[in-house]
Amino acid sequence: KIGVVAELTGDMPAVGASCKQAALMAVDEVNNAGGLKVGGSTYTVDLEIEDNAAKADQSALAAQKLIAQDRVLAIIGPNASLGAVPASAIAEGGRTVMITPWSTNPKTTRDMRTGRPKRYVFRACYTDTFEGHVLAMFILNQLKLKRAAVLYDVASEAPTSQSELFRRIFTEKGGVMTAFETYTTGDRDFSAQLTKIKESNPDIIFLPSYYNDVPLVVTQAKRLGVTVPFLGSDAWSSPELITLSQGTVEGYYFANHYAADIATPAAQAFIQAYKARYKALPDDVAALTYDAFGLLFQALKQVDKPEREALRNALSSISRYEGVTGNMRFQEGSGDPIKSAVILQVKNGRFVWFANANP
Amino acid sequence: MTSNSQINKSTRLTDILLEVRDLRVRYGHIEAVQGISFKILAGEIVALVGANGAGKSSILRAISGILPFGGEVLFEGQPIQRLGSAAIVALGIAQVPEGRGIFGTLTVKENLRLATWNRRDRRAITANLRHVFDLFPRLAERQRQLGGTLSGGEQQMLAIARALMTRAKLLLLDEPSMGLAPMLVHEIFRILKDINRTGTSLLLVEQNALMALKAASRGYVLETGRIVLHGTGRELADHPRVKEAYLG
Amino acid sequence: MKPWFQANNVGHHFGGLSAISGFNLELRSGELVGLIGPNGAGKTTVFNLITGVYRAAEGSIRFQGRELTGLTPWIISGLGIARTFQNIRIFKQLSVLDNVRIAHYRRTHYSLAEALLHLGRYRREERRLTRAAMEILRLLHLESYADETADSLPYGLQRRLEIGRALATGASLLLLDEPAAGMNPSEVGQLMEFIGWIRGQFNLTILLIEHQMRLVTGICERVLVLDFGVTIAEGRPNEIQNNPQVLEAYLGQAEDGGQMTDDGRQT
Amino acid sequence: MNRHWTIGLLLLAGAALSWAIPRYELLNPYLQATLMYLGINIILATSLNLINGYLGEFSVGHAGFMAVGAYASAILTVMLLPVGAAAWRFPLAIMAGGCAAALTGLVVAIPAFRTRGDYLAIVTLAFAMIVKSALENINAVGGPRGLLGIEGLSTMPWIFAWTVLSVWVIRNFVYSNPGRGVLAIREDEVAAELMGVNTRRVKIRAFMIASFFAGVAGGLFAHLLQFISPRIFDITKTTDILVMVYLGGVGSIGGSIVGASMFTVLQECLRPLGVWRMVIMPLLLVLLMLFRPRGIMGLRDFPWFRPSVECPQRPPETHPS
Amino acid sequence: MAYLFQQILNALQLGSIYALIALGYTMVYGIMTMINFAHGDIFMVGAFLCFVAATVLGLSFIPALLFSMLGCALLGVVIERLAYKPLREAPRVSAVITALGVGLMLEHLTLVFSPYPRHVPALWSSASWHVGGVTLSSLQVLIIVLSVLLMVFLDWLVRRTMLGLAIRAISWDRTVAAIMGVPVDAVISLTFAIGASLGGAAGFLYALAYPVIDPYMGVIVGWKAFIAAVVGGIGNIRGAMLGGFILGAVEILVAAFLPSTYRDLIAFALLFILLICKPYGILGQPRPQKV
Ligand SMILES: Nc1ncnc2c1ncn2[C@@H]1O[C@H](COP(=O)(O)OP(=O)(O)OP(=O)(O)O)[C@@H](O)[C@H]1O
Ligand SMILES: Nc1ncnc2c1ncn2[C@@H]1O[C@H](COP(=O)(O)OP(=O)(O)OP(=O)(O)O)[C@@H](O)[C@H]1O
Ligand SMILES: [Mg+2]
Ligand SMILES: [Mg+2]
Repeated sequence: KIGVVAELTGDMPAVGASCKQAALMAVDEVNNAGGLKVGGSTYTVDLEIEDNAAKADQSALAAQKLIAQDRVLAIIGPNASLGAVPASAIAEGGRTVMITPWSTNPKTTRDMRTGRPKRYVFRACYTDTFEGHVLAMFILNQLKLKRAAVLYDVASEAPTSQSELFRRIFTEKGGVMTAFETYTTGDRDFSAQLTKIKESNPDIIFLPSYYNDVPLVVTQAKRLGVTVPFLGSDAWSSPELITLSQGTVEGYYFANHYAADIATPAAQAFIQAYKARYKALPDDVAALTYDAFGLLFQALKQVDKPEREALRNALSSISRYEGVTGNMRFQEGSGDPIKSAVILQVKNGRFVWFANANP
Repeated sequence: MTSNSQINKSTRLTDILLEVRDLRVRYGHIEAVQGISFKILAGEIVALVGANGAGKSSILRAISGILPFGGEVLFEGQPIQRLGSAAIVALGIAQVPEGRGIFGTLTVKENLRLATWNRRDRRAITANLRHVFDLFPRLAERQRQLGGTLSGGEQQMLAIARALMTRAKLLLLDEPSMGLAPMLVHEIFRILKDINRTGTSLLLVEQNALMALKAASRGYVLETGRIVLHGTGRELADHPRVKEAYLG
Repeated sequence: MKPWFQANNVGHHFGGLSAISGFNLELRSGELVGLIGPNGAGKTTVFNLITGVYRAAEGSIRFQGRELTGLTPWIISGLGIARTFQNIRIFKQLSVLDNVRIAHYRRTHYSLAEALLHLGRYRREERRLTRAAMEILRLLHLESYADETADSLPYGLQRRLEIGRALATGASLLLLDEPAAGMNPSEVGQLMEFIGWIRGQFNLTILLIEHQMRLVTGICERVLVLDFGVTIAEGRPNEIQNNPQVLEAYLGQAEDGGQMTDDGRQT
Repeated sequence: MNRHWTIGLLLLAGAALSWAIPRYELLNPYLQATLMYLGINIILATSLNLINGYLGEFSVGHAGFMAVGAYASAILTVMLLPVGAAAWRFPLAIMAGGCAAALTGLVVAIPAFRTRGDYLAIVTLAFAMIVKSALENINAVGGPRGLLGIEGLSTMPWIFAWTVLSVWVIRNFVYSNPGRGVLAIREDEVAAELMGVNTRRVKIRAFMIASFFAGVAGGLFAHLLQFISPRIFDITKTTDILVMVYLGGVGSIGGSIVGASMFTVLQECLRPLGVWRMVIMPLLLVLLMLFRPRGIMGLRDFPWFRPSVECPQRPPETHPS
Repeated sequence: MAYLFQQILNALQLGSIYALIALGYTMVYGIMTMINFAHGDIFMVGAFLCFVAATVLGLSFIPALLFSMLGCALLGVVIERLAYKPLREAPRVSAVITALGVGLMLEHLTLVFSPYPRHVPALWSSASWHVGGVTLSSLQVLIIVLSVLLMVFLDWLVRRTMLGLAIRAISWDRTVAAIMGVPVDAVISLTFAIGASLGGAAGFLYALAYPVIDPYMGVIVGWKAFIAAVVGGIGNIRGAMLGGFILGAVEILVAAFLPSTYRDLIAFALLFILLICKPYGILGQPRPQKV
């Protein structure tokens, strides 16, 4: 029995919906294939999905419920760090494995009081710091641009971390920050900031925003006569971006966990199956959720009995997992995976591999 | 009194303008009006007197359609208990509510204009307005003042004027003399009689029993939701029971 | 010796409208004085000025040697001036008892901390307070309603409660604004007795506004007549009643002391 | 007196249970956690009821005060009073959180009570937005990423104790003379002032008391969740508290307890409904309002809630008037 | 200079949308003295109706606008009849809380049907002109002009017509208004319809200007518009407009000339101070009350 905590309601319902869909798919695949073999006997996987309303206390309660009441073997989720951080404390306390698909906050997997990594908390994605670094280097080294502006959501953790790190690396390595502007979750008018950015005359604009804000920013920028390209983070990587933005993001780059066009067979299969089932392309949350389950299933195959402690040990000792979002294993004694990033470009309304980026 | 009845005779005294049959009003489980019947003839002034809480205001509110009630109310022979208050006003029943009910944020003129909601006859409205200002020169001076800042007497005049603007055939007056200086009370009663003389019937509710009864052609005495006495104004004014209760 | 209460040349206006001007009033302790005048003459405004609801634009008001202008209503109330309102303003959804207890507000001697933690004087004071409030209710024959919410009382009793509440502030000067409004003549008779009784019982000086002349002539020792914010006459009730100016401005010609003018004959 | 014993016994039993439940795992940790959040919600609802129910204003800034208390106490335990200090550390931190919130309450109340009704609503709303935005900009407390590494000091006995204390103190306030001043202001501010109530001071006091307990609740919350971030205290948090207050009933402490309990329990019980949970909850609220506009126990309280000295000592026979 | 002009233009666009939503709050407040917390969500429904009109029904600009406005008007009336009317005699806050509940329901019902954000296709050609460094798009002009027209119309309606008189009378005393022959229920419903249709129009224009919509889009914007209404003096039509433009200006100009990280902090602090200096809003007045 596996629990999922997702943001089904609250201010990021799309994340929750994708997570839920991918979870259902992952579990159905295993069950339809006859179940999961663990230590000789076969189990069918039960899924318990809880909503956390994108709230911190609700996440903690939901995780607590799954651990104590439903007695799940492991928890997948929550996705946003706001919920993942408190839930991780609960999982750690309840000695239950938790894999967050999407929380890039370094603190999710780290116990801030002892400074040591949490034992039971894993993630399927890389961290904010990694991404900020990769993107700063990409602009300087590959695009060879020197003047960058940043626009991000101050009320969100990941974009804030990414932007700050981006600024640090970028200026350290000789770039010029022309503007460093912010908005708040829920804002839809960015005209003031964009006008200001335009005045500062950058070569490129770093926009680590969630994909539903991106089209708004880009459209308004175009209306205001901004012509320089935008550079995005992994939060861009939903096919929805293409439909929502109606061609306005054509030619722009962003970092991602994987590239569909050069993807591994595993990834191709996932994309096909997801498309067949939900009539839509999977976004990063879906892919990462699927991988979180993949990691879990792979670890489960290695244990004798479906027990929490054994599962935890098996997970941390996975030597290589070939997932949708790339190959990964966990760092020594930590729940953070070692995985690489890719840079994608939007071309003809599709995401196309552009470059590999390693830490 | 005599002059009143003479006028009434000339305007078909026998026509029943309003007939109330077995009216009942309840608030929660208290029955404030317990089955009351009375009638008003065209051109009459009828007084309804009774102590505090006897149910006088409740009767008027019921007739105006702002309180649900049991029983029947016929206006010019037509049952009106199913009509909404707007329709009742359109038929020609206007009320001067207890406490005057002046719209504080509207000017005097706007207060008057609002009362013509149901009327489309522009020209008649203008004439009506002029007539009302003739009756109450004080209001003419204060057309632009906000209703809320008028003094009590002025507000009472405005309330009556406003009711007249609906071009009512029947005016329900709820304690028009309350809180007014003696001189103004006389003034108001004089104006009411003037209004009556032009053919409007009045149903007058008053604490000030003797004054009301003397102005009225007929009267009813109400005690805790029931009619206990009725007769001509003069009869009632001299009735020992009334004297005892209202002269102290 | 300074007068007990003195209003000196008080004036106030709303916008351009002069509601009160050059108003003078002296009260001796224990007096019962009436304030009459046409609607809009400024009577209620006088009350509002005395109690600090409005701040007088001109003049001074002194009570027991203390200047009142500029003080807030709650301080003035604490000095011993209480009032009732032209439209009843009791605390409708509170119990009758609480209405009276609130009026003891300034005379409760425990601190906020004592109240929050139920320490020290709280219990003793609270008992004393409740007893005092019940005593007032008993005197006004309201004690059987103590637990009811105030708005469930009949109108007449609400008026009485309002007076009771004013008494509970421990006032020595009581201002009554049209206490007989909406009462029929027999009730007015009872009210007159009642006012006389509380005056003796609580040692009060009373200033009252009223339109019902029967009450004014029946109990007031002195009457002040206002018109358009100016005092037009002052004197004993019977003097006032025959004052031509008052007749013209206020009473009307055919005045008989009561209000039961026979209108039928006039038309 | 009899009543006193019953209440005392109940409290004692509650205290014993709050100690025994986590000790012997009488309930699973999920139910324990739910109970603890319930306690915090009760404090929040009762304290907001003081302003919105008893004082008759409409404050929508409660989450802001909660945030102030949460951050203040968390900063104390995380940064200023590091691990290892004595047992009084936690109550001290919570008190400090409450005081910080109360002081903020004072700063807001002094200018805010120049306005009334819906204007006060906006002033408090603006205040809540300012708090959130300010916290997002202070990197020392984690900015938007929130403050981590808070110890889980909010244990069941502590939360029980604080809940009882808060409810008791607010109840004492309401049934004291200053509290009656608050009620009088709700009913008729002008008349209250003329009865000698210093309306300004009374309002500010009530507001400070309410913010104090919001701060206490915030402190407990921070040490229960072990993580706080500005987003936790956004407008939806206030909305939740408002719902608890009005569900239970304005002007009723018992009502707030009932409302907070119903809200917390319903929110957990309706989990199987998934997204529909969030449709059903407001629907229930709307239906309740339609049938009981003042909430479940609006303006009434359990009789055993009133202090005994507060009840009138009736003369043996009542005589008619 | 061009920079300042550009920012002022930005402020006008944002402000006119705030103003349009603020009007809806103020209309309802003006007649019922009730904060209609569901209004932000009616605005959201307006945006979704725009989406439906443009994609499912394939309507063009004018019909789509009417569709949004009428749909919202209908929704407003239904909500009023079902949820607020039974509470006429209840304490004022009950209706306010009910409104809060209705708003939450609208959000989550929409969420059930559309958890993902939607893109609204362009119904209006997005030509833009460059005048001396200032970029002016036709959409901007459309939004500002249409909003101002609606506002002027509404102002006229409330100030000069019988309907406006009735609205003001009902807000003072419903019962007496009924006695004067005003069909109170009908006027209240009509007011809700007008307020909601303005919300619908705002949602429509918003969806064109910011073409990604989701079920929670009304929450923040709604609260902000409500603030705007109060800052202007709630219940006052002109106040709502003024408040909307002030809020738009404050938000844009603070971000334009100060670090945008502090935008909310400074913007709300300014409004806080403004309200404290003008406790009844800029154009608002306390109800005259006689003691
Ligand atoms: N809204 C109400 N709710 C409950 N009871 C009411 C309500 N209005 C009136 N009553 C009760 O109904 C009875 C009759 O009231 P009504 O106002 O009709 O009396 P009235 O004769 O007009 O008295 P008054 O001389 O005071 O105006 C009274 O006992 C009163 O308490
Ligand atoms: N708050 C106010 N704003 C404007 N004008 C006012 C205000 N209060 C009173 N007035 C005006 O001041 C004058 C005096 O009013 P006041 O209430 O003192 O009269 P009053 O003598 O008590 O009359 P009544 O016998 O009708 O109660 C009136 O013309 C009134 O319209
Ligand atoms: Mg009456
Ligand atoms: Mg007066």
